[in-house]
Amino acid sequence: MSDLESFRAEVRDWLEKNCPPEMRTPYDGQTQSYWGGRKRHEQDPIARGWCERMAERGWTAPTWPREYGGGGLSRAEARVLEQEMARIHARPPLASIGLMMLGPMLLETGTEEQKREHVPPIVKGEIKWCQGYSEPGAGSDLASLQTRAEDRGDHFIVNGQKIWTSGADTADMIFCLVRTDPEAPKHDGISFLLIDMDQPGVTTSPIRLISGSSPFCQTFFSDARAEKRDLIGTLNGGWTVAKRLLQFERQGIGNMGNRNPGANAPPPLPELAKRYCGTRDGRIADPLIRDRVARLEMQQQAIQKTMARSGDEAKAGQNVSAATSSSFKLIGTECNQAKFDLMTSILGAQSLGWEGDGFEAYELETTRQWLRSFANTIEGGTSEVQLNIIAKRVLGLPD
Amino acid sequence: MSDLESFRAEVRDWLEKNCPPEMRTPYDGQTQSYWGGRKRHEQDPIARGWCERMAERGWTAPTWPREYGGGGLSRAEARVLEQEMARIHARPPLASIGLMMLGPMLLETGTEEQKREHVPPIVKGEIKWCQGYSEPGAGSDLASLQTRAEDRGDHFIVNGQKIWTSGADTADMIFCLVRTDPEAPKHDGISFLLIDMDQPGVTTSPIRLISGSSPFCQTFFSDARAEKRDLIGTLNGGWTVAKRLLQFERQGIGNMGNRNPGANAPPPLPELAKRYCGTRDGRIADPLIRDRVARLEMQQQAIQKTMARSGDEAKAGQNVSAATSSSFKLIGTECNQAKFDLMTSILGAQSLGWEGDGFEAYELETTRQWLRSFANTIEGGTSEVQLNIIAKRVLGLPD
Amino acid sequence: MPLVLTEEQELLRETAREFVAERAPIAQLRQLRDERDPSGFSRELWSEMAQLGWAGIPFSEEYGGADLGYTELGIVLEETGRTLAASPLVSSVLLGGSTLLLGGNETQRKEWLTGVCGGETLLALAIQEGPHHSPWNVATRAETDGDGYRLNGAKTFVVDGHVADRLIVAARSAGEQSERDGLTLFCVDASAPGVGLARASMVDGRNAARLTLDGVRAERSEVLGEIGQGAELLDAVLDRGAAGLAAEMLGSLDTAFQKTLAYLKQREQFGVPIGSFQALKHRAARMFVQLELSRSVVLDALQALDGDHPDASAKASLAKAQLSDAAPSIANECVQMHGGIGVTDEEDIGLYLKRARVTQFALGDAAFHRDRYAGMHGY
Amino acid sequence: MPLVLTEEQELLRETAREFVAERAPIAQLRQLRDERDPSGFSRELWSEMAQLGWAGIPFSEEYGGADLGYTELGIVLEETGRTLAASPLVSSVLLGGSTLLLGGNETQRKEWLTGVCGGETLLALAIQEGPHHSPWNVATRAETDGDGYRLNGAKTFVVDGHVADRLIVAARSAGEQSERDGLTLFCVDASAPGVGLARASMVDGRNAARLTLDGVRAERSEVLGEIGQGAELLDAVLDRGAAGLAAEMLGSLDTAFQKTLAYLKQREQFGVPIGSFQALKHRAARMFVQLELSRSVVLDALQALDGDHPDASAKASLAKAQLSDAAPSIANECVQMHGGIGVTDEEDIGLYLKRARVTQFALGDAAFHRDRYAGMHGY
Repeated sequence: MSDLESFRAEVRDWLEKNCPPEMRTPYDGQTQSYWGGRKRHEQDPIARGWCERMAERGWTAPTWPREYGGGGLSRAEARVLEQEMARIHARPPLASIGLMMLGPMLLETGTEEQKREHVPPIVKGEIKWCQGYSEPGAGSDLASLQTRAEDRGDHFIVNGQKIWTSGADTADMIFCLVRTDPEAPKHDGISFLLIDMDQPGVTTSPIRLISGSSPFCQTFFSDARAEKRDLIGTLNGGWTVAKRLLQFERQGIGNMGNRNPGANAPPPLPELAKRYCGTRDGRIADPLIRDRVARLEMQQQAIQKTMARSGDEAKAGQNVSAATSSSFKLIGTECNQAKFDLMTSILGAQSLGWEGDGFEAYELETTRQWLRSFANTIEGGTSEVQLNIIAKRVLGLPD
Repeated sequence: MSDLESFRAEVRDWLEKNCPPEMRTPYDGQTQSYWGGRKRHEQDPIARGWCERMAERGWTAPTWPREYGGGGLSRAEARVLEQEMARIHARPPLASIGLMMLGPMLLETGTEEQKREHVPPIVKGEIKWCQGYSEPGAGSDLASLQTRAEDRGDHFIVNGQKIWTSGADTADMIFCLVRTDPEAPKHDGISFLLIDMDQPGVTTSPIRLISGSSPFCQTFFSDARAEKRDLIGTLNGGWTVAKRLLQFERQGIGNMGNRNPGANAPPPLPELAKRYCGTRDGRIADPLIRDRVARLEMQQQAIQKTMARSGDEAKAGQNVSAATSSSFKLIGTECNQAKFDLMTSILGAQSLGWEGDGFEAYELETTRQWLRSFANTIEGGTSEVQLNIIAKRVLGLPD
Repeated sequence: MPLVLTEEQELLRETAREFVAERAPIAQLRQLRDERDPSGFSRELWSEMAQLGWAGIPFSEEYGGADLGYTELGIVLEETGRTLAASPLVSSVLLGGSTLLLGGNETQRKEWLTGVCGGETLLALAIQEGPHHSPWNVATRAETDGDGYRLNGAKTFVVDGHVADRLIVAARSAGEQSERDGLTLFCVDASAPGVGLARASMVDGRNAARLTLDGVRAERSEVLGEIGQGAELLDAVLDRGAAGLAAEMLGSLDTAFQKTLAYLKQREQFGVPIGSFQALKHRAARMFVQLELSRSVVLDALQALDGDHPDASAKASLAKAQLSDAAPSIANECVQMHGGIGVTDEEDIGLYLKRARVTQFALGDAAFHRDRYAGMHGY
Repeated sequence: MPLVLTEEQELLRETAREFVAERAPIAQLRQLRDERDPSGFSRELWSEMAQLGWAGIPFSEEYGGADLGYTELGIVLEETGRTLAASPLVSSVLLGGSTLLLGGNETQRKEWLTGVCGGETLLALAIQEGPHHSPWNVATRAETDGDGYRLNGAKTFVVDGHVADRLIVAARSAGEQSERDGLTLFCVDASAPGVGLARASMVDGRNAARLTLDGVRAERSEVLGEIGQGAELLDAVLDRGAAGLAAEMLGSLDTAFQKTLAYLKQREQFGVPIGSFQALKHRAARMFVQLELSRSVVLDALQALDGDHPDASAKASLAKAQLSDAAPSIANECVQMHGGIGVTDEEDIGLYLKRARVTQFALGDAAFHRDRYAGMHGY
């Protein structure tokens, strides 16, 4: 038995013993995730227990170094873990912006102290992070941000306002772009700061979306305090850090279409089309819908294969363009919108409900998700920004 | 009997007597038109005769004033003439850039002498005109043109090069944009000149298109002479004249999809689709093709109705935006391309032939027209230029 | 018929635009939605509209109507579309009233159309049974019962059915489920025994009901038009519905576009208005052209209906197909161009997106109307 | 199987790219076309390609092949696609050779495949009868005649049929015109009595023939695969054809895009390169993304064929559908972005447009392959 095979046997055995049956059921990726944080005790104790057990082995962050709490697994081993979890439909133990964005960035560019302080709580799910980038006046033109941090020796005093701070109302800490040199050219006066949200100078207010949900907040800083040791990268060098982190974010959003289907998930597209448009000779009866379904399924495949190829190229040591994440963000979110557009065409009048009897839970949920998908082509850099990036960085087209 | 009805009877009678049977057959609008000019005696004598008889009555330009050779008809009368000609499938007696573009412009802005000199020969088909606007370095940025005209007292000496001069190799005269003040800002140093092509300083060379045809030429001026009396508008005021004339041109190109079908014309789209894709219950058997056919037919209707509405608004004295011709040029040429795209999808392998047996004449012709349609979204101002114009003039979006 | 409005029509448009802006701004829809208003529209507003004569526009003066045409009704619908004004104008007048106009006998018109014109009687059209508009696909059965009928079946997407006084129900008195022949239309009392109505809140803040018919008794006098010939009547009603709804959509989409245009000029990024970016300009110009085409086909369809043009049905389908295609493409673009603010509930543009989606599917989507158009043209 | 090329494959790509650039630049196609070359390709070039081993890439060494895979053949096709190099690589190797590989018995392979690998024997696939690719739609009949067959019928769009030594003909030995069952493939001598071949010049400068079969005698030894089971064989051949042709299309479209990108950077209007206009930038970026997706699905399909992956057929259809959609959209954009010069015969971009159109339809357009894909996935 190879090392990998014995590892697989070990993983399978461990999961069998440690993954509670409740954590092997379908769930809604958006609202039912376990997100940890200081308020984690208020959450589902079974989900908390599952996360804690996984975190003990570092398997919430399988490939991160052991010294910072990670699993220290090789890529091959991590893939085995993934496969074994998928085999028993185990839910991810922890959904976290820290895991997805901040952690990888800290591991790349944080100081030894910063890594020791901040990475292990991310792995354990003890601290829930949120992101403070955009401001009401600074959307696509992110670098025009106005939130200011004044140097007070061992700390900064922060004043200003952030928008689209995802989950800020339940977060413990926020990583922020702040202006530390108002005189410098706009990209050169920005720093990257970690700020504790558990202080009177930080308040949040949720933003209601067209889908009815409120995943985002506005966050206000009024003489809030941030420690000097929580400056990531150099003073006024925050823009470089920010761009790197945006790449992690784009991948996350581009992937949204592939999220774990929740309990309210509709059946797969071809099934859905058969159910709502009827069948003829075992096929979707409406040939126009059938063509659109095939088109969408094929596009999803093409995107997946392109992500796989990009990963394989990286492994093979080939140059992967920095704009690759822009391509995936662009096409992934547009494909996701197209999917919901098609789903509503299939569901017809059943996709038009907001509440009330006579709608299946997944019908109502599809309508909400359709509306939610409009934010995907805006958040994390609009599609227009991604197109600009591709045109400039990959195609070398002039300004 | 109303005046209009007695006019109709008179027209019908006259056409019956004067329109030769050969001029009542289908023809190919592009190659079989009668275009007149000094070389008109080389052309089909029957077509020439038909043109001459119509020109005698001024009916080659039905609504133009009688004093310049026109028919002097009211709009209502002109429509009756049109209807009666359509009734017997009479070919247009004269295809001419002079009729379509230069004449209307001269009637609007020419001096009395210019009108008397140039308009009647246009009506009679005695002079064939071509257009000298674009240059190799000045396409969308037309105003950057470099062809220079130097003032020599009673005449100009012209040097430079024009491209996309349609039919220049058989034209007698060319109307040109030339630079008369190289020091002025680019729009302010341009004049509009009429130049006789029958002089050694003017030479032409045809341009072969991807469709295989050569409707355009390059035209070279080497110390060519133009008379001072042939300056239209003011010296250095040519840009205003040019813009007005471009509007007439755009309408012409946008309309290309509605051209008189030639002898090699394919059957209408629905018929074509039935023939090549089969029928089921009397319908086009391929539901995807059927949907595309309906989509296209409906779009053509929508465009026609919009042109009609625009005309009706003008008649009703409402403001018609100067950018209206841009909208029609844009959508008309794109719809035309979409039509050929669909036709080739319907014809399948039969649309892939260039020459040889085994292809119907209309199949080969469709392929050529498909290729020709690519020029439509470029000539007379690219689609991009039209979009710029709409954004600026209609929508008022900032530069 | 020139494709321009007459002076009287222009005047009607002005009046309607002013009334709607003042009395039914978009804030009203938002309030109705947030308060979960039981009617889903303002009863007060509706009676004001009726007083203006809007509820009787295409109906004869003898029933209290204005004796105008569908062109005029379309003008008003276009204007109510601008602020997404919620009212029973589509359900009760455009659809219900038209059915009485085209299919009702003298007695029926007197009895019910008069109430419609006055705004007191509300009608709702109950035809759809599956998730998609498919008028002949009717399983609801009408069985003879003495000198009347018994109706059994279920209907979905009955717009404003929860407040209707009378329901116009398509039922099958003969034939198989998807046959054109054998349909009969009934105008039944919404409070009759056996009628079940469950309100469903729609994504656009409006309401539609699910209807169950459990042995509902319908008298012979409640049959509209000929027995078994309901399809012809329905066809004519749906032509008017499609063209009128297309007019409403035109007003909504045009307004969404104008709002977006204003935002493009006002919102600055990178130190300039975002409307100066060429990629957005070109996309805006394409929306403009789509709206110009839309305006033409809507007016053409309405005029054709008023003039009994032989192609009126095809023109109605053309109008609805054009607008059903334009609806998602324009509404989606408008949201995207608004950026982050566009996906918040606070910004109105999202309300246009939602209404666009509902109207896109109501009375047949673009594919349905292209199929119908192709069929009418023999291919 | 990682979606990257191995070192050997990278090397093959380099060699192919250099060879094609030097020996088969696009000027060659132009010359062949303008001189109305009787073969439609350079015989000399073809023998050089054969010497490089390209004519035998996926075939076993015992027939003189290179014993590589379809991934390698695809790599070469992508490179020949870059300059639109005309050669019998698709007709004789990808389609004809694959039929022998998959359906031929030992004797047949020895006899004919050896010639294919050496470049001496040219094959052409004669399956299509109507204007559209529809493999089971075969009216050509094979009637038994003693111990052999007589073929009667007609074929169209037989690419390179005018120069083929042997024609692989799909004929119906049983069944009705569009049935899958009952097809048989024959490898008949192009000079056999009753074979009529009429050359047709295509829009892309290549050639296809119309074939008439007038009582053509085919021996039992000329049957490829099982009698009446030709559809299975054809399916496998067409998978390879679709994936290989998609690879060629990828090379052509990528090159057309690169040329356009260069033009956007070089052509100035309004005092700046036109590539600085945002509307063009965004459209160029979208083309880039389409090409990235195309590259992935082509490689995935070729690898799947080499690995006998159970989804290989679906992947081949995915690749062809993706490229058949990309072909017109990218080629049209490239012409438009070239402006006036783009529609002149002098500029090469028009040649890419024309080739794109032919390959878009050859072996099934996007709608055909979506239909096939959906069918394979049970919907």
